[in-house]
Amino acid sequence: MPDVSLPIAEERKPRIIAFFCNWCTYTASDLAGTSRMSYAPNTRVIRVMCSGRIDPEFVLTALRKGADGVLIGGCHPGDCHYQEGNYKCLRRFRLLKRYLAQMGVEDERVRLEWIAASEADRVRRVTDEMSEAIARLGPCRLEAAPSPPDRGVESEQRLAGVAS
Amino acid sequence: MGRHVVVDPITRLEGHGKIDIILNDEGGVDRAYFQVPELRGFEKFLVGRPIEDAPQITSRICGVCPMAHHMAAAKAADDVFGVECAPTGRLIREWCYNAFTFEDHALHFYFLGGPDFVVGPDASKAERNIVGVIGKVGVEVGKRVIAMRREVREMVTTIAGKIIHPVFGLPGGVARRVSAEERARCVEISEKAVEFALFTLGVFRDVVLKNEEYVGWILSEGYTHKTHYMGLVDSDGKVNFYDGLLRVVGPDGGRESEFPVREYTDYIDEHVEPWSYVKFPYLKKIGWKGFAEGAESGVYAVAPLARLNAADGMPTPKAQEAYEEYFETLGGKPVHHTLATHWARLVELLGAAELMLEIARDPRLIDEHIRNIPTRTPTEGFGVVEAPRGTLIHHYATDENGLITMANLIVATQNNAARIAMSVDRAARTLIDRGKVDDTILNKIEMAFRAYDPCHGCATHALPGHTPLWVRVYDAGHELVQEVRRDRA
Amino acid sequence: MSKPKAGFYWCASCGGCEESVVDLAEDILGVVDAVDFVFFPVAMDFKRADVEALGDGEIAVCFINGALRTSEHREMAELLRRKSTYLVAYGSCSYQGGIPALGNLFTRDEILRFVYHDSPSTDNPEDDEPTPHFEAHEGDLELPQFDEDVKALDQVVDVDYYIPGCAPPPSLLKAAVEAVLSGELPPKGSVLAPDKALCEGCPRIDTKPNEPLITEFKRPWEVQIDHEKCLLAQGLLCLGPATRGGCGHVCINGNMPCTGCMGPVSRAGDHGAAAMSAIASLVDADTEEEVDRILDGIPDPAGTFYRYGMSHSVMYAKRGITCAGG
Amino acid sequence: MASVQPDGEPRIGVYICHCGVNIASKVDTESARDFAGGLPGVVLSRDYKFMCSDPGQEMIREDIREHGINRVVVASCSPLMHERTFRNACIAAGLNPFYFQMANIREQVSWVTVDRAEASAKAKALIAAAVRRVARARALEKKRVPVHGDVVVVGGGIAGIHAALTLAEAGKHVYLVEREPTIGGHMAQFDKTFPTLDCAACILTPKMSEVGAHPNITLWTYSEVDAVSGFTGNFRVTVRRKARYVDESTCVGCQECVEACVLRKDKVQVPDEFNVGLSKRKAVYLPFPQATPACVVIDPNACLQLMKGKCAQTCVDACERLSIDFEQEDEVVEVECGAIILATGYKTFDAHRTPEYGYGRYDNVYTSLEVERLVNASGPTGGEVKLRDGSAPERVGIIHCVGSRDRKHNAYCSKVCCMYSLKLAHLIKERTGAEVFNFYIDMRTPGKGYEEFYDRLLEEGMQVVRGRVAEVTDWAMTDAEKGKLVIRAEDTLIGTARRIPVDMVVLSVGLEPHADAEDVRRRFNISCSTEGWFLERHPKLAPVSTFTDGVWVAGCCQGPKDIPETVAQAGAAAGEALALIDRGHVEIEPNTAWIDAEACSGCKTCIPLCPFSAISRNEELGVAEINEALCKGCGTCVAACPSGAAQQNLFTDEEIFEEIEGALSYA
Repeated sequence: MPDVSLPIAEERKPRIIAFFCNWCTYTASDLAGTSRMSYAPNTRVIRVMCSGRIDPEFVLTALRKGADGVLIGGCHPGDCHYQEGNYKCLRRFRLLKRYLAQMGVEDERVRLEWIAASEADRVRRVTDEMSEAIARLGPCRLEAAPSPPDRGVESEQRLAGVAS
Repeated sequence: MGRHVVVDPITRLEGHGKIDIILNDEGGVDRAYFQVPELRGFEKFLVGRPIEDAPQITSRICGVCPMAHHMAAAKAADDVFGVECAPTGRLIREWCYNAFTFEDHALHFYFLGGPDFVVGPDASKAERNIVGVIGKVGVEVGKRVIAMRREVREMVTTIAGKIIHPVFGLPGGVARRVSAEERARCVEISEKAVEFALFTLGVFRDVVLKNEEYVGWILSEGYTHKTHYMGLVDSDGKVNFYDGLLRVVGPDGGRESEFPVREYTDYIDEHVEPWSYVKFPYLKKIGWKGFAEGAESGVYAVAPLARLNAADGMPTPKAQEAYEEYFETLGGKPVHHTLATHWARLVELLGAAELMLEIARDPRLIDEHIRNIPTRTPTEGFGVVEAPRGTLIHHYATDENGLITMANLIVATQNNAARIAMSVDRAARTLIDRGKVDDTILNKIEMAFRAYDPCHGCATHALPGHTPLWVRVYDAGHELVQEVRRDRA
Repeated sequence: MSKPKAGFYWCASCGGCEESVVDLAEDILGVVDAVDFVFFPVAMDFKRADVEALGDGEIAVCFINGALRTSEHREMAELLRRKSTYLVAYGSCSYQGGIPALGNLFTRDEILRFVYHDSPSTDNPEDDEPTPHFEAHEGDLELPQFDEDVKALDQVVDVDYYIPGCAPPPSLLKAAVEAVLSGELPPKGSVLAPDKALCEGCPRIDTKPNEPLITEFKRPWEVQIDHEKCLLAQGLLCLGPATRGGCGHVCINGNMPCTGCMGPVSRAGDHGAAAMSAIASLVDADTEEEVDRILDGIPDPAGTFYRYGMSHSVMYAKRGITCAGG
Repeated sequence: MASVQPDGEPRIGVYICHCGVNIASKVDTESARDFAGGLPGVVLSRDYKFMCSDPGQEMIREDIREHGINRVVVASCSPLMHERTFRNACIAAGLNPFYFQMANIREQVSWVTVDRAEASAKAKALIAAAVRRVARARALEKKRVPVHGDVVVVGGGIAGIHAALTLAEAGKHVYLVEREPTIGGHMAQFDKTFPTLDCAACILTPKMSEVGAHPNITLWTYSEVDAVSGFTGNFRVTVRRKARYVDESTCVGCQECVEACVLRKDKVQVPDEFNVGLSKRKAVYLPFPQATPACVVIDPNACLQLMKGKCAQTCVDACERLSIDFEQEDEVVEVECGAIILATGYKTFDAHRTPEYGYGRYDNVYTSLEVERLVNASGPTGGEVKLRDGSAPERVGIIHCVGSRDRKHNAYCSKVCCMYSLKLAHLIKERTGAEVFNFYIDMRTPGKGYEEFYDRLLEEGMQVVRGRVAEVTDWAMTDAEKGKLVIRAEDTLIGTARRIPVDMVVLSVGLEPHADAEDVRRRFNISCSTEGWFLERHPKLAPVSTFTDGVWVAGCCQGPKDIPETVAQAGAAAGEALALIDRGHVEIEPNTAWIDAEACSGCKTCIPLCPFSAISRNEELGVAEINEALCKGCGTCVAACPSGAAQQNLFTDEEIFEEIEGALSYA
C-alpha cells in the first residue's frame, strides 16, 4: 500500500484518536450529535465492536503516527454487550499505562472512560476535558523516531491466501 | 616536524581499541596513546530494572565472558537481599564458573592470542588465525580443541540454561537442579578437561618455550612493567576465581592490602582522561600519578599474570606444580613480563579444570535444595569474581521493591587499562624507529596488549565495533606522506 | 570456480554473536569449506580495505551483529550493504536494538553524567569528560561521537533477512548459510527462524490451564520454581506466548522464564504490546484496584516487555530523545 | 503496516453527502470531495444532496457498473443509521457489501462542531481513514441463523397483555411472565380512563381472561426472569416461578380457603396491595375478583403455617380440590424463544419524598392511586369517596406534578398526571359534589379529546390554580381554616400567595422506573436513559427497538405514557417481533473471529478469554480453533493473541491500523 500520508500542517491542532465501543460510547457520541451538543473537534473516532478488541498496539500506533492523545470508550462494568470485554480492556489498559508512564507519556494523554449509550453529555465533557489537557501539554511528537518495520512479509502473503 | 600515526583498531580481541602514535621530528615516538573509543552506559540503564534481572542484563556487557558478569551480578544480588547462597547452589555456580574459565582461556590461547606465538608475528595475516594455528599444530589437535570446548559449553548450557548469556543465577542460589546423570557427565567432561589442560601446557612448552625468539620477547624490556598486582585469594591465600578476598601486592611482590569487595571504594578509584572512554582505576591509597610504574604509582594490573603474582599458589596439585615451574623458569615472583600472561593463563586453565573435577565429584552437587528464598528487604550489594581477564566488581543499590537505584561496575580489562596504555607506549617506543612503521611492527605492538586478552567491550561496558587496521603518517601540515596498510602487506 | 564470499561484522556487539559462530563447533569447518570469509574481524586480520576493494554485491552474504550507535557503525553498515548481495541482521541487537537499546530510556547526557562524574568510584577533580576532539600537547586525538540513541540495523540500511536471538542459536546460522548456498530463500524481510511462538513444543504447555490464571505475579527470586509446571501458571512472567521459538526452549529447560530475546513472531507487530496484551488479558481481576494490585508484580514493564526490542518498539524511545530527532 | 492487498487493487469511489444542510452547512463538501479524489486508490469522488435518496444510491450503483468501482466509501450519517442502505446499494450493483465503508461526518462532525473549518478538516480526516480502511476490506458473506418461533413477553400490564394477544392471534406461542400473582398491572386498579371515562375494568378484564384462555399463551404469573442468554432469534430465558403454595392447575378461585383462613382479626391481617393499603387481606387471597389466573396465592410473610410451621390449616380443609400445598417450592424453568418484549411498566412516585405536602403526616392527604381505588366501585369503600373518618369531603385540592418537573426529584414531565387529575376531579365532584381545586404548573392536555375534556371540567366548575404548591399544613390562621388542611400556593395568574383550606388533598404523583429497572436492563443486556427508563434504539425511527437485536420495549418501562400510546407501542413491538420470526432467520454480521493455524502456537491465551466458550484447542494440531457458530465477534481474543494468529472479520488489525493512520494523515 503506498503511503498516503499528507504533509502535516505546521501548526496543527491537537489530535485525539478515540476507540469507541459500538454498543455504548459510539452510540453515545451519535446521540451527542442528534442532541446537537457541540464539543472540541479534535477527536477522530474509530469504531470497534467491543473495548475488548482494543490492542495496546492500537494506542501506541496512534501516538506514533501523530496522535497527541488516545481516548478509549467502553461500557460500564457489568454492562458489556459481550459480558466481560470491558474487563479485558481494563486489564490491558492498566498495564499499558504503566509502560507509557515509564516512556514519559503524560497521564492525561491516554484515557479510558466508561460511557453508556445514554451518556452523550459525558462524551462531550470528556472530549472537551481531554482536548484542553492536551492543548496544555502540546504535541506528542513521536513521528520523528525511526520507524519500526512492517509486519512479517512472509506471513502477510500467506494471510492474504488464508483470508480470501 | 611532528607526525601522527593512527592504528585503528586492533583485531583478534574482544572489543574496540585504537592507538594514536605521535612521532617527533626525528621519527621517534613522542607519545603513543591507547584509546578506547566507546561507551554504552550499562550502569545508567540498569537503573529502574529489577535486581534479579541484573545477572541477565549485565551478561550482555560481554558475550565472551557473560558467565563472569552473570555471576558477579548474582553474587551482588545475594548480597542485596542479605541471603546466603545455598551450598548446592554454590557448587552448581562454581562448576559452571570454572568450566567457563576453562573454555574461555582455551579460546584465547588457540583462537586469539595463540596465533602470535604458534604461527608467529611475521607470518602473513592469512595464517594469523585459528586456521593457521590448526595448520601448525595439526588438524587432529584443532578438532580436539573444538570438541573440548563444545562438550564443556553444551554441559554449561544444560545447567545454566544458556552458555552465551546464562539464566540460572538467582539471589540465594540457582534456578535449576542437577540430575545424577548430568553429574556423571560433568565428571566425565571434567576429567577430559584436566587431560586437555595438561596437553595444552605441553603445546606451549614445545611451541613457545623451545623457541628462543619467543622467549626473548617475553623477557624483553619492551614488554615489561613493574606495577602493583591484584587478585582474589581464598582462605589459604590460593587463587580463586569465584570468591575470596581481594589481595594487592606491590612491584616487589610484598602484600600491601587484603580486603572484602564491600570496601572496594576505600581501595580503588577511577581516573578520567578526556581522550578515552575507558576510565583508569588506580590504588586509592597511593593515588593517581599518571601512567607510571613502580611502588609510587597507583597503577596496578589484574588477570592471570597478576593473579599468580598476588596469590600464594594454586588450590589444586597439578596446577600448583605448573605454578612453581612458571615462576622458576621466569626468575621468581613477581613476574612483570606482560607476554608471560599467556603462560599464566594456561596454568589457570589447568587449575580451573581440576576444580571442575573436584566439584563434579562432590555428591552434594545433586542435592534438591538449590536456593534459599530471600526474606530481607533488598538494599545494597556487592559482588566480585575473577573473570578470565581479571577482577570484576558489581555494586548495586536498590529500593525496597528491589528496583535498582544505582549500579557501579569495575570491569576486568578496565583494571588493566593504565598498564595496557603503558605497554602500548613502551612497545611503540622500542619498536618504531625513524618513522619506519610496517605490518610486523604493528602486530608486535598489538601483541603488547593482546597478551592481556583485553576486552574493551567489558572495559567501557561499550559494545565494541571493529574497523581494519591501517597506519597513516602525516607531516606537520597534516599532509598524508606515507600509508602502511597491513592488509596490503 | 571460487567459493561464494561471506562477511561477518560486528557493530555495537558484545561478541556473543561471534561466540555463537564459534559454537558451530565442528560445523564451522564445513562452513569455512563452503564459503570464503573475506571479513571477520574478531577471528581474522582481513581489513576494511579488502572490503572496499570488492565490487558492489560481490559478498554473497554478510552477517552484521550489534546495534548501531556511532557514525563508524553507520559507515560500516552502509559499506557492507553496498558490497553484499544479501545483508543479514544477526542477533537481537542488530535485529531490534537488543539490550543496549535499553539505553534509549535515558539521554546520552544522563549516561555520561553518571559514568564520568557521579559513580561512587570515579575520581574526576577536573570534571573531565571524554571529548570527540582532544588536543594533547603531542597532537590532536579523535574519538568517535556517540549518538543520542541506539538503532537497529534496518533503521540505518536496507536489510534482507534477520536472524534473531541473544545470541542466535547456531542452528539458525547454519540453516541460513545453507539457504543462501542453495538459493532457496524466503521473501525479503523474513526472519530466518520458525514463525511460531515459544509455547509451541514447550515441554510445559500441557500444564497450562484453560482459564485466566494470574492472581499474582511472582518474581523468580520469591518462589521455588517448579521444574515441570507452566511458568505463567506459577505466576512467573514468561514471554513465551509472545516470543518467537527456535531457541530450543533453553531458558525454559534452565527452569527460568523466557525473556523474549528471539523477538516477536511475524504477525505480532510490536513485541512488547503483543506480550502486554496477552499477559494482561490473563489477569484474573475485574476491578481497577485488584488489577493494579496484581500488576504491581510487574515493576518494570518497559524493561521487561522491551528488553531486547526498544529500537523496534513503536514508541522507540523516551520522548525526550525522539523529540531531539531520533 | 504490511503491504499486501487482500482482494486485489482497489478502485475506490467516495461519496460525500450534504444531508441537505445538515452536513453541508458545516462541512465544505466540495473541498472534501476534491481531497478524497486525491487519495490513493480513489478513482472517483462525488458529493450529492442526499446520498440515501434513490438518485443518490443509483449514483453508486451506476459507478460500480460503469466505472468498475470495487470499493465504496460514503461520508454521511452514522453507520448505525444508513450502513445497511448503502450496503444494499452495493449488492444491487453486484458488489460484495463488505467492500463498503461509512464515514460518520454528521452525528460526529457537522452536528457537534461549531467552526466550519474545523468541521471540514475533521471530516476529511474521517474520509481518509475510511478510504485507507476500505482498501483492506475483504469480501464476506453474512451468516444466516434460523429463528425460534416463540416469544417471551415480560410484564402483564396492558402493554404485555396486548402484545401477547397480538402475537398469539398471529399463531405464535407466547410466554407471558408477570411478577405479581395476577396480570392487569396498574390499569386494573383504575376506575375510569380519560378522556372517555369508560370503565377501565370493562375494557381490560376481557383481554385478561382472553390471555388466560388463549391456547397460544403460556401465562406465568408470580414469576420472574432470572437470566437471559443467547442472541436475537435464539434466546434462552430462565424463569423462576415463585411458590404460591396453591396448585394453579386445580384452583378455580372459589375463595373458600380465603373464607377459612384463620387470620380473621383486622390487626393480624396485612395491607392489601391491590387497594394500595386502603384495606386488609388475609394470608391466602385473590388479588381482586377478576384476577387472572383466577387462582389464590398464599403470602409466606403472613401465613402462620409458612412462618411458624403451626396453624390449624383450615384452608386445607376448606379446599375440596386439594389445591393447597405448603410443600410447594420455587420452580425454575428454561424456555427458548426468538424474540423478547419488555413491558415491565413503572412505579408511582413515593409521596413521602415530598414531606411539605404532608403525606403520611395528615390522614387526609392521599395519593392519586389511592383515590383511584376510593372512587372505584370494587374498591375498599365500594366507590364512595370517604375520608378516613368516614365523612365525605366538601373541598378537595389536587396537587399536580408531585415528583415531576422538579429538579429535586424528576426533571421530566410524567405526561399522564394532568389528565388523570382532571379525571379524578371529575369523579370526586361527581361522587361527592365537593369543590375541587387543581393546582398545576402547566395544564398539559395534548391528545385526542384531551383539551375538550379540560374544557368540560372547567364548565363543570372545577377550580384551577396556576402555581406550584408550597406546602400543605393544618396550621389554621382563621376560623375557616380550623380542622382543615390548608394548601399554600402562589397563584401566578393573579400574582398573590393563596391559602386554600380543604378537607382532602390528592397528590398527583408522577411515574418512575421500577427500583430494579437497572438489574432488569442488565439481565436483558439493554441500556437505560439517565432517568432509568429503558433506552430505545432511536427516539424517532426505532422507538420500540433496543440496542440489543431481538429485544423490544413497550409501555411505560420506556417512559411515561398513557394507555393508548402504551397499547400502540405494544402492537408495534409485537409487529416487530412478528417480522423477525416470520422472516425465519437472522443475518448475523460476519464479524466473527478466526485463527490462522499457520501462525498459532497453541499458547492457550485466547481460550479462557472467550465469554461464549467458542475457542478450543485442537490437541492433535496443537492450535486453537474458533467455533464460528458460537463466536459473537467481540474481538477480545484477537486483541489478546500474542502471535497475531487470531483475526476478526471486518475488524482485522490491518483495517484498524489503516484507519488509525488515515485519520492522522491529515491535520
